[in-house]
Amino acid sequence: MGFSKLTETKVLLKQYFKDIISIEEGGEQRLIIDLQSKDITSMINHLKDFMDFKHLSMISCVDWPEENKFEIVYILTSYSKNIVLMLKTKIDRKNPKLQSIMSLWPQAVTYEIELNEMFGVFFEGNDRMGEEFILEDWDDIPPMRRDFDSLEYANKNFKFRDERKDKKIIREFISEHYDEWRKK
Amino acid sequence: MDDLKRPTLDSDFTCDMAFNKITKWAQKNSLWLLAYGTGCGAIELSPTMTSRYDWSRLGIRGSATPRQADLLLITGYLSTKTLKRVIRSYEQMQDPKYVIGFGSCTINGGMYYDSYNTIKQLDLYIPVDVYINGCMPRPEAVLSGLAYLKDKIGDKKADGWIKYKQNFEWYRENQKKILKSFNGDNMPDKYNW
Amino acid sequence: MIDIKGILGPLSALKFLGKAPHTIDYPKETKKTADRYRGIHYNDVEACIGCGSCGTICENDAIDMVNVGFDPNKADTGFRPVVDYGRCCWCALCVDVCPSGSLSLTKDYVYVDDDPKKFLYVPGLQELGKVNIDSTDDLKELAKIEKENRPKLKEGERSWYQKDRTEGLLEFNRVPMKELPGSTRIKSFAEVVLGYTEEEAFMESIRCLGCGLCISACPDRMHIPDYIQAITERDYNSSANIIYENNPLPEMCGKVCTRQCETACVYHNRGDAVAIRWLKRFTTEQFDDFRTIINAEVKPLNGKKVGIIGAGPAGLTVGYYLRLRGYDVTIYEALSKAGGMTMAGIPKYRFPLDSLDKQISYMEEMGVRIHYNTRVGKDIMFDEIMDTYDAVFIGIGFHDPYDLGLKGEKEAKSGVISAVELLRRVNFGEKVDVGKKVAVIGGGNVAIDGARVSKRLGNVDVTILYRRRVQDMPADWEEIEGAEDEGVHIVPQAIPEEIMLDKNGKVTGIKYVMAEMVDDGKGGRPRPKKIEGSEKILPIDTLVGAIGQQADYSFLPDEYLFKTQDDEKSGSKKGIDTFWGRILVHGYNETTMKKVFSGGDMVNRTADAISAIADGLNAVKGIDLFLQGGKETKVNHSVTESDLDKNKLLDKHYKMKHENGKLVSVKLDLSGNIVTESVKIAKDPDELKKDVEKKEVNKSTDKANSKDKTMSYPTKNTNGETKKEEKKSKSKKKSKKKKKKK
Amino acid sequence: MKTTKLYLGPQHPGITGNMMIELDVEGNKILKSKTHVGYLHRGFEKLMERRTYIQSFPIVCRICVPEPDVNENNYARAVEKLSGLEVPERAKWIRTMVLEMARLQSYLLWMGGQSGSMGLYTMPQWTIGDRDYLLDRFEELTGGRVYHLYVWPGGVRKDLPIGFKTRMLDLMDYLESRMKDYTKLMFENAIFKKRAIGTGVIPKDKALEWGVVGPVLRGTGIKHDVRIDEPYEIYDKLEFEVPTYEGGDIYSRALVRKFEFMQSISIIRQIMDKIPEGPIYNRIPNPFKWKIPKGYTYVKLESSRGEFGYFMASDGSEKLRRVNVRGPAYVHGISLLEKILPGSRLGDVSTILNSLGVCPPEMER
Repeated sequence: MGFSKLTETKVLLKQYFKDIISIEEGGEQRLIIDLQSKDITSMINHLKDFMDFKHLSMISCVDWPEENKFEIVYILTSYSKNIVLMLKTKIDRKNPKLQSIMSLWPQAVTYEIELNEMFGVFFEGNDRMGEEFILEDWDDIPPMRRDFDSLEYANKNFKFRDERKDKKIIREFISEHYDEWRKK
Repeated sequence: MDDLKRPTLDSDFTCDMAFNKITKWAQKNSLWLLAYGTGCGAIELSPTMTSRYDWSRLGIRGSATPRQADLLLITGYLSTKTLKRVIRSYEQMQDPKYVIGFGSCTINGGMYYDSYNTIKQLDLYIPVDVYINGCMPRPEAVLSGLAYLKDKIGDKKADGWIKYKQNFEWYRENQKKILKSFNGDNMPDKYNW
Repeated sequence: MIDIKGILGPLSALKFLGKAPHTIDYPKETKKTADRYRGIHYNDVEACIGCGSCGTICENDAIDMVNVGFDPNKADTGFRPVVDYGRCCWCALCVDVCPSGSLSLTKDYVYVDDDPKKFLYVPGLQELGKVNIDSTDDLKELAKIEKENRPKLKEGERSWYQKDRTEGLLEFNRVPMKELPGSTRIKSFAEVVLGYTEEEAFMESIRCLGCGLCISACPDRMHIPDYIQAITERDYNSSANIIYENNPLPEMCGKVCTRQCETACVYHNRGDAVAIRWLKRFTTEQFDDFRTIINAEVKPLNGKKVGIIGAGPAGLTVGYYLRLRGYDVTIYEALSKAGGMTMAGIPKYRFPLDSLDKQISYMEEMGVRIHYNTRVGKDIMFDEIMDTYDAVFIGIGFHDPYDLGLKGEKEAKSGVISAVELLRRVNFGEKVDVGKKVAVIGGGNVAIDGARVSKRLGNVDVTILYRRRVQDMPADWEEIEGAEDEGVHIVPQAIPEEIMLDKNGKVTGIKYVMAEMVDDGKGGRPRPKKIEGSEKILPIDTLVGAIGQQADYSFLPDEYLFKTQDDEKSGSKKGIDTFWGRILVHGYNETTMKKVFSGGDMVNRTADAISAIADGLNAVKGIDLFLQGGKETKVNHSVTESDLDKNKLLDKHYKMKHENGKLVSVKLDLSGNIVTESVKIAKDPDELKKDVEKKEVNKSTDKANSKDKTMSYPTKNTNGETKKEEKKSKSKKKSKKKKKKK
Repeated sequence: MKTTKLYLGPQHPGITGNMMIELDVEGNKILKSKTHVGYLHRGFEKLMERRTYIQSFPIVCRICVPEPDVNENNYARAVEKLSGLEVPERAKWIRTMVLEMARLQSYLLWMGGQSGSMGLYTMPQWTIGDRDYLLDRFEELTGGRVYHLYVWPGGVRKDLPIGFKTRMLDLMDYLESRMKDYTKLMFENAIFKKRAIGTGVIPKDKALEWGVVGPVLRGTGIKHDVRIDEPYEIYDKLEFEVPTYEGGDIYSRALVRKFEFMQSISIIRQIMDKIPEGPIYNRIPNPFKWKIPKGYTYVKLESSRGEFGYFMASDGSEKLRRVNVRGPAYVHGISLLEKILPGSRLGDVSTILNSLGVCPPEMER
């Protein structure tokens, strides 16, 4: 049988990139790779040109405010190998900057604009950074960040019907109503 | 909402009763609606307009431009970005004009109540004549909403457009709270019908 | 090239020209929706228990819980869901998590209106759009909707609902508890219940919905959802700490609590309640010693001393929590071990000794002083206690069994024993010989315990004689089943008549007569009626009586007892007032006598351990307020007044009093004086007596009289005592069992 | 000739939804195009971060209005993958059937839109009317017409109703017979052919790089289908073919869809034939407290418009850390449209939009 394509890719990548933080299998046909942010462009270039990862499925971002990091995730697919790669890299949340990959895939532009708008991640080399994409006249912090509270914003900006102001949560009602002698 | 002036419909019509009746009859039986699917409800409009439910038998048909339309269907949630276009379209429509709000989202925010980008109460921004229950309303419910509106027009109670006219400042103020770049250039402070 | 086929092909559409259209007539004929179409909500407001699960699951915040005029009780908060159709998305998750199964969706879907306010409505109580709701105040008005005027669900209208327990998101089945098999367990006093493993406890704890209905039913208001949540998070340390917040005997409660909480659990109606008791037991079993994990702060001694009579659950609770608050606490216990009835009255296969020792030793470690083998009235006088301590708590419990009142009982020299005594002797390691055949009279938990203990005393044949049916037994269904597993015979509808004796006065048998159940004619529960000529004789060696207990007040000197007549005459005499064997308390469990507090079985009606702990906690707060108020001469409630809702306090400040031969309730002021005229006429004694009979107070009049020699109760001579067995609330499980039996 | 700026939408009959295309035109010829989105943005991904796993399930289907089941399925599979929740066998079969039904109704809707955009107005009357019969089956099975809320983590919500199989097979027969009429009216129609062949061409060598997926990709002659590449649910137990047509224009895409329509009918017949008995869902432990271990996953499936992916990150709590939805329209409607519209005629814009399967709600979520 020999190696499966997944193991083969894993070994190849490990050989080629010494700086990979971790590489693990995330189920069938999935590889999850942690990288340092400086390696991400060269890694993607290599994957596209030499390892046949021709299809860019998605660029996404996960916010980890407790670590003060943004985690940018690139999802690449190789149709010939039948493998989906999840390349992850963590960048500083205060000054989130990354190299753009718009020269490799035209659709990367859109993903990058969206991440810029929704998280405030800046992609160097993308000339459409800062463009209004989905939102219009946005005046708060980028909305997909974890520290942006959507409900609070809605309460501040929009009006709800005022017929149902005295909503009660049963658990709280019971504590109030039945726990009287333990009130401090 | 209570501080709004209640319009009197008859005062707008100086013609005699017979003419009045004829116009009402004509208006309610030829509702042209603006082809503007603003939310998910648009998906139930295609069954409603095609062979199975067939709303043309009620005298309803689509029209491409707001200038020819009588009826604006707000088919669900409105994002703030769309709201601006909806107000623009609504103000371009000719009198008399009617608005139907589809489903929960137009009443109290619906399932997007905690979203940062959708409005919660439609009637703060444009007057709504009829609300239809559902998420989304079935074609049958849509038809019953249209039938209700027709009755309302016949009874001269569909007066949202007059209300808008008479309480224009109130509506404008509400709209400006949401739409930050609502300036004099693209949105005149006077009603421009 | 011209595409002839492509040009002519569309003309084939002409063949449909004459065909009937797909169009459906509207509104002449409403198209039927599918059988499971998710339409407008309907709520069976009678079956709804107001747990709020629907509101919690609703991702759109569409459901509010509002009191729409239903009275709250233990298993029902009185709240009902109000659905906002300006939010709903008809996902029916609320239906899938409805534990009572009352919520459903119907096939209705059309609702059109021009007033957006009308899209807020109470399903099951009003029709959509019929009532205009401007605020929640309007909802209260809905209470006026009579039952007949509420919207009815038509046949076949209900579309999306939980058909049975297998549907929906809730797990109605409890993780089964492993037990020793019946044949093994009668051989020893080893603990019958084996306890949950960690995984089982997790699976059971995660069933909890966290609504908190159980809190409303727990006399002690334990923070049940919180400690269950801690188990779910596998944080047993904080779980134990939460339990210790208001229960110093958690392991005891985890093993033998009457768990009224479980009858209030949302799962109880349609499935198995969350095993709250077993989960508490699981938490306490995780630690060999509580000292290392409980983070309670023990305040330094503040110089005040409190004396406690009786080291039962109530006394120990008072001792523990007062010690935490910095009081010097001394407990006097007549027996050689602490724990009161939980020590002496609970068989050790249910509650092993080391569990108790673990808890008591922790308390003693905290600084609670316990004097064992010190009977107040004999080893130390009550006067002395009153003089020594700044406050006194009486928690002596019911240890004195009722006599059976059968012919031959007095003459019997051996072979008649009360269940309480039997249990006490067995628990204290004495050897008891019950012979080979034992009959137990009674149907409560004490009777069952007596029977099961007798069974373990060797190769004994045990029979329980009970005057009503099995499903009428006040004992826990689990206990009854356990007894049956162990081979105890239960003879229902058997009224004992006479104890047969030999010439030495030894019991040889018992004569009983079978009974049939007759309607009492008042809609109450059926009464047993003797069937003439059905007498039977059961040969026995020992007769165990378990028809109830009472308190022994002989330690109280006469002047400390409240005498109404004297009081009225002199207008000065004050003392501890009792009523039908129970000490009357009000507010923070203070008695009518200054600085004396009381709690436990001889105060509350439920008479179980958890109520005793609740009494204790209440008294702790009362004693604390009283002593910190600083004036010993009069009970200072001024602190309480600001602390507690005044009305609520006043409500409790009624006491019963005899006036011209009638019972009246009298309002007391904050220091316990009668301040107003009699405000509310209570039922007269005859009626009360009937009430009591209705509740099947098994009384034995002549014996009660004999007890009265030592106690001067003004009115007690004709009326007996409520049985201890009544404490066990009859669970609905039993009615299920009844069906099974049939 | 003068260059004119033309805004197509958001309110326009030729637009597939609430979106806007900014066009630079010179006469009838398009020079430049730019897509503007955001008119339907609700912030789903943010909303799902605020909800527990089971609470998110009712809102995912709203992401793509014409084909909600795809989202439900993806979400359920992603949650199952992260949590390790097992799905009973029967549920997998039912899920596959639901996906194929969704594909059928989506294609019927597409046929109406595609031919309607060319002025063939009989087709929408037929196909959307016939689609309603599918929606009836959906309603019977799931309790909802458009938003089905049927596939949830652990399986599906309710079992097949009694007599469902017969009615479903009858409907399949009916749809198959209707395909002959559709073919005559649309696929072989001279007007349709004239306008579709050679319009909106995507070059084969660029297709993969531009991120083209689904029927559009197969319309350029490249054979990729998630159902074969990475079989999910029970697709490895079914027999079906994946068609490809060279050409890369609207007509080859249409033919791909027509072929797949027939394949879906055959798949549903196979499922109805072989579906095993058994339980339909494994209950999640507690809807309020269910926690999912930390992890990342990317699940995808083949929707009627191509690869539909969900990227999901959980942080070990009751709520999602992050979910990102990759709809095929995101690429098709924005970057691809900007590539292929220049050079085409103004009248073909809505035709091309329809043929790419652009669906605004999933672009902006």
